[in-house]
Amino acid sequence: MLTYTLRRLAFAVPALLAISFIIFAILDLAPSDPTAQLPLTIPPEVREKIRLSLGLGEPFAVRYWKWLIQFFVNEPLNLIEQWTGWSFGDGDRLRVLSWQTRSPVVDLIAQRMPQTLWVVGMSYVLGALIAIPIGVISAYRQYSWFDQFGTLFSMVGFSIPTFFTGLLFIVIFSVNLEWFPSIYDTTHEVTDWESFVFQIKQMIMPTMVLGLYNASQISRFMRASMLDNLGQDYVRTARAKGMTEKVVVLVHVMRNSLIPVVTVLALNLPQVFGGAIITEQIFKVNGLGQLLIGAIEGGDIPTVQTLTFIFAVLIVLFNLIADLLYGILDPRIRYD
Amino acid sequence: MSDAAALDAPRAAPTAETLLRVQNLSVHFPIHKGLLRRQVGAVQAVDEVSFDVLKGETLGLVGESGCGKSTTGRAILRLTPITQGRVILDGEDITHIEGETLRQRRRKMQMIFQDPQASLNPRMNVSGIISEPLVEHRSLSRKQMQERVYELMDAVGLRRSFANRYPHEFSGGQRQRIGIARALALDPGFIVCDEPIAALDVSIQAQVVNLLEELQQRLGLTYLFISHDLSMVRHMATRVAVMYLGRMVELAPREKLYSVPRHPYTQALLSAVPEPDPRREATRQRIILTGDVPSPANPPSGCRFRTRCPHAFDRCAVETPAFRKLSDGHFAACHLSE
Amino acid sequence: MTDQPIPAGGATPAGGPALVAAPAMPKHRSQWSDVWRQFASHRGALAGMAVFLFIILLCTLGAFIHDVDPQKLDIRAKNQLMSWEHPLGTDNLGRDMLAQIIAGGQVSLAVGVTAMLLSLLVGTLIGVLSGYFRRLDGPLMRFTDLFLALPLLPLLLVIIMLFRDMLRTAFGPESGIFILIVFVIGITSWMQTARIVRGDVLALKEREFVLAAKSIGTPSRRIILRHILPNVLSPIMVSATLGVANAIITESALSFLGLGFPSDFPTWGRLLYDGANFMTLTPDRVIWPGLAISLTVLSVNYIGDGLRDALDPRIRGR
Amino acid sequence: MPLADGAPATAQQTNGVDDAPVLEVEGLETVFDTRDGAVHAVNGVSFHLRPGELLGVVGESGSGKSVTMMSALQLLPSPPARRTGGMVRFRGQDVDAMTPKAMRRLRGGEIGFVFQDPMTSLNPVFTVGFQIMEPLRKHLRLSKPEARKRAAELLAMVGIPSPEARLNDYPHQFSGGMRQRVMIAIALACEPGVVIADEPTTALDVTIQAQIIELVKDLRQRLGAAIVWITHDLGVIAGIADRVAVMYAGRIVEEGPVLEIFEDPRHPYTRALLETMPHLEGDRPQRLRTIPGQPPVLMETPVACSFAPRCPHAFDKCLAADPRLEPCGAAGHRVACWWTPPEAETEVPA
Amino acid sequence: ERGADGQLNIIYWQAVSILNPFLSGGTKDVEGSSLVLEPLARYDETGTMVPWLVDVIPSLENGGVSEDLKSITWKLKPGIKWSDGTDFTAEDVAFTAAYCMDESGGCQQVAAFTDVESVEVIDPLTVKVNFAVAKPFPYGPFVGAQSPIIQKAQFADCMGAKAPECTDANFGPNGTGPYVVSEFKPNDVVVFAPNPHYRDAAKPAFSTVVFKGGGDAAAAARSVLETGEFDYAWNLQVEPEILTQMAAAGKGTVVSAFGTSVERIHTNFSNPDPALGDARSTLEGGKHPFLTDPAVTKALSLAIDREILVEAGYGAAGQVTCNVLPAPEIYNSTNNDWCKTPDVDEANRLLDEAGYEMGSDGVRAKDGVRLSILFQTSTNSVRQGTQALLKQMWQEIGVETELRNISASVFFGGDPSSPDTFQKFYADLEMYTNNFDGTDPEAYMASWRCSEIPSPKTNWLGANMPRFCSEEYDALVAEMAGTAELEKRAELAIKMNDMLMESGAIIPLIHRGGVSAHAVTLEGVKMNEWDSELWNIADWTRAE
Ligand SMILES: Nc1ncnc2c1ncn2[C@@H]1O[C@H](COP(=O)(O)OP(=O)(O)OP(=O)(O)O)[C@@H](O)[C@H]1O
Ligand SMILES: Nc1ncnc2c1ncn2[C@@H]1O[C@H](COP(=O)(O)OP(=O)(O)OP(=O)(O)O)[C@@H](O)[C@H]1O
Ligand SMILES: [Mg+2]
Ligand SMILES: [Mg+2]
Ligand code: NI
Repeated sequence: MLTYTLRRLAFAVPALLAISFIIFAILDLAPSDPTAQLPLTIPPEVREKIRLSLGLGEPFAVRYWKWLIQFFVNEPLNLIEQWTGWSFGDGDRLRVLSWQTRSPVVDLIAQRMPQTLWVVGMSYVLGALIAIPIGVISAYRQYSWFDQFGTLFSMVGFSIPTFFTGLLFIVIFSVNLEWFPSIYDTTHEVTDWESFVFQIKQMIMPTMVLGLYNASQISRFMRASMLDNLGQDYVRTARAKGMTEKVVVLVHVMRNSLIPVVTVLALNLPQVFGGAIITEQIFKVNGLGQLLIGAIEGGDIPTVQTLTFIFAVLIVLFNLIADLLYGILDPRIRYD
Repeated sequence: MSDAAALDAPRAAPTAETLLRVQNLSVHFPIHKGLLRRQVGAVQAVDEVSFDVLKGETLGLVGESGCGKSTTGRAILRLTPITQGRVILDGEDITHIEGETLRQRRRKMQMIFQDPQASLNPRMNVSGIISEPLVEHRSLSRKQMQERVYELMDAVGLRRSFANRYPHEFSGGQRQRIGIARALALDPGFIVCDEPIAALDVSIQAQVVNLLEELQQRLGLTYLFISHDLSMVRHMATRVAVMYLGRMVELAPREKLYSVPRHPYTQALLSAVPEPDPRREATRQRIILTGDVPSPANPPSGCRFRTRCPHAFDRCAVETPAFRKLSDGHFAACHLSE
Repeated sequence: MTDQPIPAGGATPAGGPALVAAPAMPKHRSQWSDVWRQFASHRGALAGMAVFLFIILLCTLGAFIHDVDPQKLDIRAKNQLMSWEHPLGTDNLGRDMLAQIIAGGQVSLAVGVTAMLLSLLVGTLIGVLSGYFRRLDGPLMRFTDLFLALPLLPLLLVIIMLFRDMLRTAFGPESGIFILIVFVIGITSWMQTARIVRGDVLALKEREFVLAAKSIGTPSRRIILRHILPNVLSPIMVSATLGVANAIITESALSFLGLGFPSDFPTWGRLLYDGANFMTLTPDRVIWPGLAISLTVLSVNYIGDGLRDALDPRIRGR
Repeated sequence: MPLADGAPATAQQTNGVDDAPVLEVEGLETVFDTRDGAVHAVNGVSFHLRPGELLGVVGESGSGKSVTMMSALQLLPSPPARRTGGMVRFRGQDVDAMTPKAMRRLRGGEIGFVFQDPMTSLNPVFTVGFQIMEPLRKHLRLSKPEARKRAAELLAMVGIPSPEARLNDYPHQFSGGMRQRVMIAIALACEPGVVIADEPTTALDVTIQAQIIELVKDLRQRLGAAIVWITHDLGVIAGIADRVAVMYAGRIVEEGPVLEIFEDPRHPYTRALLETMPHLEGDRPQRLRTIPGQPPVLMETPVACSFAPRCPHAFDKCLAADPRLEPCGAAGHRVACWWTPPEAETEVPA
Repeated sequence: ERGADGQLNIIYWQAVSILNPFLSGGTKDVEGSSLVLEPLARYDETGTMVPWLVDVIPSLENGGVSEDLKSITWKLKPGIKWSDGTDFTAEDVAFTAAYCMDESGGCQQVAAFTDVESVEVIDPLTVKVNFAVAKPFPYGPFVGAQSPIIQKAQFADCMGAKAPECTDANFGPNGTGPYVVSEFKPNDVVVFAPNPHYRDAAKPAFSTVVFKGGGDAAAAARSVLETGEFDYAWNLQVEPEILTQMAAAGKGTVVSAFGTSVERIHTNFSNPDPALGDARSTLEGGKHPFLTDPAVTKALSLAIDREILVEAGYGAAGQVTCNVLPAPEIYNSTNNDWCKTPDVDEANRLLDEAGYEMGSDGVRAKDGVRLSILFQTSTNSVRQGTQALLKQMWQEIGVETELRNISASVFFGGDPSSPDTFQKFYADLEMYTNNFDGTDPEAYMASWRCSEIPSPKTNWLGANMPRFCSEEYDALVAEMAGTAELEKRAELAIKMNDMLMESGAIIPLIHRGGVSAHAVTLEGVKMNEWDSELWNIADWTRAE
């Protein structure tokens, strides 16, 4: 297991370097321009100056090298300094700066993290919480009305674009019923019961929209996995031992069925960090997804590069975690 | 039975001519481990196995699951890479031939597989399956091809009208017949039968075995008959070879092997086979081996059987017993039988 | 009592020992008719098929029956609800919604099908090669992993920005963006297919019929074509249906992000997005495209479900 | 209910009070609903099992051996399986009338199961210890340490070395033979009166099979459980069974003490089975005897003898009416056939 | 009373990225910072300049502007304090100029400081701006929301290349305005609190201002007009019928104001034929095959029913215009009003006369040159609607149109490597809106000089998209630069405007105003297109 992990990690490093290069190169080729958003009244000479002040004058290799240093050396050092209070050198390191805000990209990301995790993460958890029981019951009672309904539900959930459900929710619940706010308040802090209720209220709609979408996918998966396992011989053994149906299904079958589901959940987790661009846009959650799309639109290349690369790191990391989870959950898998 | 006359005909007696010679054949599957995926060892699936197969005979190959029977068979047919040793078919060394030469040689040697379900492509119909070798090796017209397929179907006792059916529409025995017809398509002289009856019911087994015997007589085939059913091997084979953990432990003409087994493993194996005779069973003294078969990736030193051998002594651990001739045609690899 | 043989055993074919077909052996049917039978017994799949066919008919023949130019503006007849003249109402520039949905459907379905074909082609090719040839397995799977690790959305956006013009000049504004979107969806969605196919090929490779083909001397190329490909057909078919659904949804999301087709080139996603703000004013504008997308995806998904069952020999059984 | 009036198994052999059967099955019928129609897998099977007895059940694949046993204990998933008739009694108690709770106590507690495939019958993600302790804790209400101790004893009993340590291992860390021993340990955990072993050695090598058979013989002497041993290998049966039931196409065609069955088989099918097998010793026939044809597809309840199409002795009656299991020959020997072997013609059914 | 009216919620669907307007030219950023930073003088809702941090506006009459038009002297209002309590002095004003004029700082408002030679501090309350040339309109620096004053003490270490690194200052500048930043999440939300040192003790009325960003215009409108979650929403470029419908909920009011923005079509006088390669859309590539013919452009203009365009896409936010310079009022020409009444027949007649004959496919052609037009604009639903309408209107006169839209960031991005920028103009027509800051059109009208034509030589920089080139026009521009008198300046501007219209270089469509919405309970909003919309936020109050 240990050497397996090490091997995977050893592969991850060159892979990530390759990815970072691809990302940097592709984005560098992109015809987006940091001064594009400026009003037309700003004369071209000024634009040119602005571009130069953003470091766009240097050759590609130099910029890539600088970015690598900034990302792999300076930012981690800063993080360590922040966490531990130690200091390395003069602390005056060049950081990856966003063109739009002229502030360190990493800080922006840190700022966006909470709402993304709250809303998107919650919806993920919610999706799993809804989906797993549905999947279990659907499989256990295959072809029952519950199963048929569950299938329909998950397929409908999958086939309606979130931008449509999101808007529908707003029209129904914000405009007509006035139950929930249509705009997410990112400055809101939970201090007491009332503010907690507000937080829940403002999270309900985005979480539901995303959660339903996630649930529809996970429940299909769970059902298939349960069905696979319900037909296994060991289920018969468990019944023959006189175990109650509850134990048979929830202990014996569940435990086995969850193995692939959990790994898939882990594999898809980076999507949580990637943010649900569309949902965030609709409810103004302004998480990482919105940061990314804003940066793309605004031609803020350092932000796009950094964010994209962080996603890549997360994907690679969670791939590894999923593999390890598989090994941990399933004693048959021994990687060595 | 309509062909009772055929039954009375004498069995094709093996001539002394050697059709296949296997010399020191080893097949090792490398095991890779660690950070750099270095090879740290090998599954010694087949190790230093030598034997001859005479023209027209049936050589039975028996042994427990995982002892390397199939691997031996596949290595002979060049279906798995050979680590060491030589395979000589019809006087030609086929150990290292490649490409088109190998493809041509394949016409001489064919295989019948254990699982009649798995060995037929479920998406091809019977005539497609049987004609595949013809398509690959003969340039026949559509009509000739059809004719040949019908001939083969007749030979194995399949109705011609089945030609357009798919494998899943047949019973196990019929499927095995399709497999046999495919193996016969190119008129091979030599057929490796890899447990052709293991997956079949008793009542069907007999049909297939009879068919194989009859074809052998009619076409003068030579079989390497792999099985773990000692009773069936006794019925089929002219000579029998016993393998244990990748090594050959005993090889003898049928009668000798069953009446005077010399290797302790052969003895244990024979005594473990249950006989459908309650009276004999009640009085039979079994040799019960203890423990499990060790892993071929990490076989015991010296004699591989020593960990389970009731007669093992010190020498067994240090010295590998040679596979030596004990009497005419009887070989064994055991220190006790020196 | 007499030892009287009865003829029930049936005739013995000449030249071989007796082997009798079981009397209940089903009449010969081809494998596909078997698949169809199984498929037809899946009610959802059948309904899905019917709906999907209906949608396809609507989008192809519909244009002849309702031959209104989807781009015709009639500002005096804007924002209308359902009427005889405009069965599904009009948009805020007075374009006929039915005509737009028909035209949009052609594009959306074409995008869905071609993108799916592309991703299947790539996925199957890579899956088969890496599953069958041990030496290619490592590199190809690393390649697939790399693709899986690339955050696709931003790159996708960048690709669209980068190549839009090249293709536009080469193929014209509409086919250009069509090719681009199909390509983008295709190359970002083949990885799952590749993995599934590879897994199946790995398992198939160990099946004895492949060994049998090898022992016959069939070269790898033909083993793949004759024995491997037909047997990975079922996961491929299932991927295909999911692929169509996925491509239609992705196209609509691209439209939402403003990266889809130009606005005078309607697709369902585009129509839905453009109509979203009119949800309360002219609900027709969101209901119909929304319904079209959902029904298509739903029906295709059900077809996939049915196919999965029908192609699974374990279920199809005897 | 074709066999409702068949001679009740209990009416036979009254050797004493102790011999009251622990398990009685009467006229059991089970149907599978498939897309192609109903498969009549079990058609009126009756048998009984006395304490301490080993009943061998033989028959070819698909003859309904497993389904009979599982259906009797309601272990078949429903749908597709459906019981359409019959009665099952355990120690005189109607099993079908039991509450789910009593049913669970019966399974595992009083009837142990050993299944054919030791590779898949154990749950791969739980330790062997957990799986042995489960019935102990549930049925015997043992505390965790007690259950553990007992589990180790059980493992030791079935001959697994260093049982304490191996309790923490997972099934995949055991070899096939050891897994089968674990299955036996689980079946015996609560010291059941009846053990049903469904082809427990089919997946194993002969040398390992011999080990298991010896183990079972030994355990039987020590624990005195009654055993139903399902197999298709007549050889295995010959060595261990007291009585043998031969099944064909969902019914028992012949039943009797083991010596009777092997030495005086009455049913043509039993005879054919015995003749098709090659032997390790004795004569080697030129050709093996075959049974032509194939087992029937069980799509409808048979009205005639199911074996008739393959039977060399079949005559008109065989096609017209379905023979019932009738006593014949020695005590306890019953056969379902209209044909009487020539040498037995003089014997009068008891 | 200060802070008595609770919370004010403002939504700008484009979120604020930075609160230092010198580092971002984005309107959202300028407006966001205008709650904190103030200029010396600004424009009110009528476009009139009003003194803000001074008592009077310097002029020739009051002697604030020197006779040679080369300097202007501002006298600061005494007693003004920064939000940190320190005094606001002339040093700050001079520093602001130095900050923005630093070459390496990338100041985005440097245009306001064009021709500024030096800024002298005369005394703590007097500052003098010296220009290198005579400036008839010297109100560029320190006037309007784009040119506010930042505090020297806070930004002293942030000069030049270090400017982007002063994140704290850029995110929370000290100001003299009514509010101070209390929390800032870039591209998301700014929270403001009242400035404790604001000069008017009774203002501002709100204790908190939440300035939220993100989403789209329709959602912003909805949040004010329908759900009432927000009090003020900016720049509601939404289809007019939707706005009307939302406003019907009664929770808010839609307000609009007109500045100098005109949605116009630029005609490409050069040849955009791809076959020309590098010479494409340049003067070297030659004239456009038919657009240089005023008959064609006039016909195109006549065929347009501008009322329909207003109705379909702009509603309250648009008025028909026939000038590229429609405001302020004194600059507005009336010579082109023929375009206000569409006349398809007349247009057809003009084309017939010019020799363009109707082909069998419904497209006119002359000498094999078909009137087939590639018409590009930036991606935006209103523009696409307008494009589609225009396509149809031009079809009536036998002109074939291919529509094309390009993502705004690319279109306006100015990337010399992209073929899709509005400067490269690889199309026949292009449509977008432009305007000028403040009220003086001099620089704006100078855009159409010959020297402003973008070309590969100038790296495609330049504002003269139509490639219009006329010596006469250039002379008029030069003349205006030397004229200080307002009426005379107006006359010149109108002349230039008319020249552009007659040549057909520009087809003006709509005079666009800003549209915003505010809650009915919000009082004091004076919608202003000449300055920040939030210019008088200090006076905003909540109605009972
Ligand atoms: N491709 C392979 N890679 C690694 N090990 C292999 C491979 N093929 C076979 N082996 C190993 O080689 C040994 C011999 O296998 P083989 O299939 O020849 O046994 P066998 O005698 O045919 O057994 P069975 O009776 O079960 O068919 C086994 O331990 C098996 O696990
Ligand atoms: N789930 C099922 N659906 C339909 N038919 C079934 C099902 N399970 C069993 N059967 C049928 O029931 C009959 C009896 O099966 P059973 O498993 O009892 O046979 P068996 O005697 O145990 O055979 P084996 O020796 O192969 O274990 C067979 O014809 C089989 O096809
Ligand atoms: Mg084998
Ligand atoms: Mg069974
Ligand atoms: Ni009979």
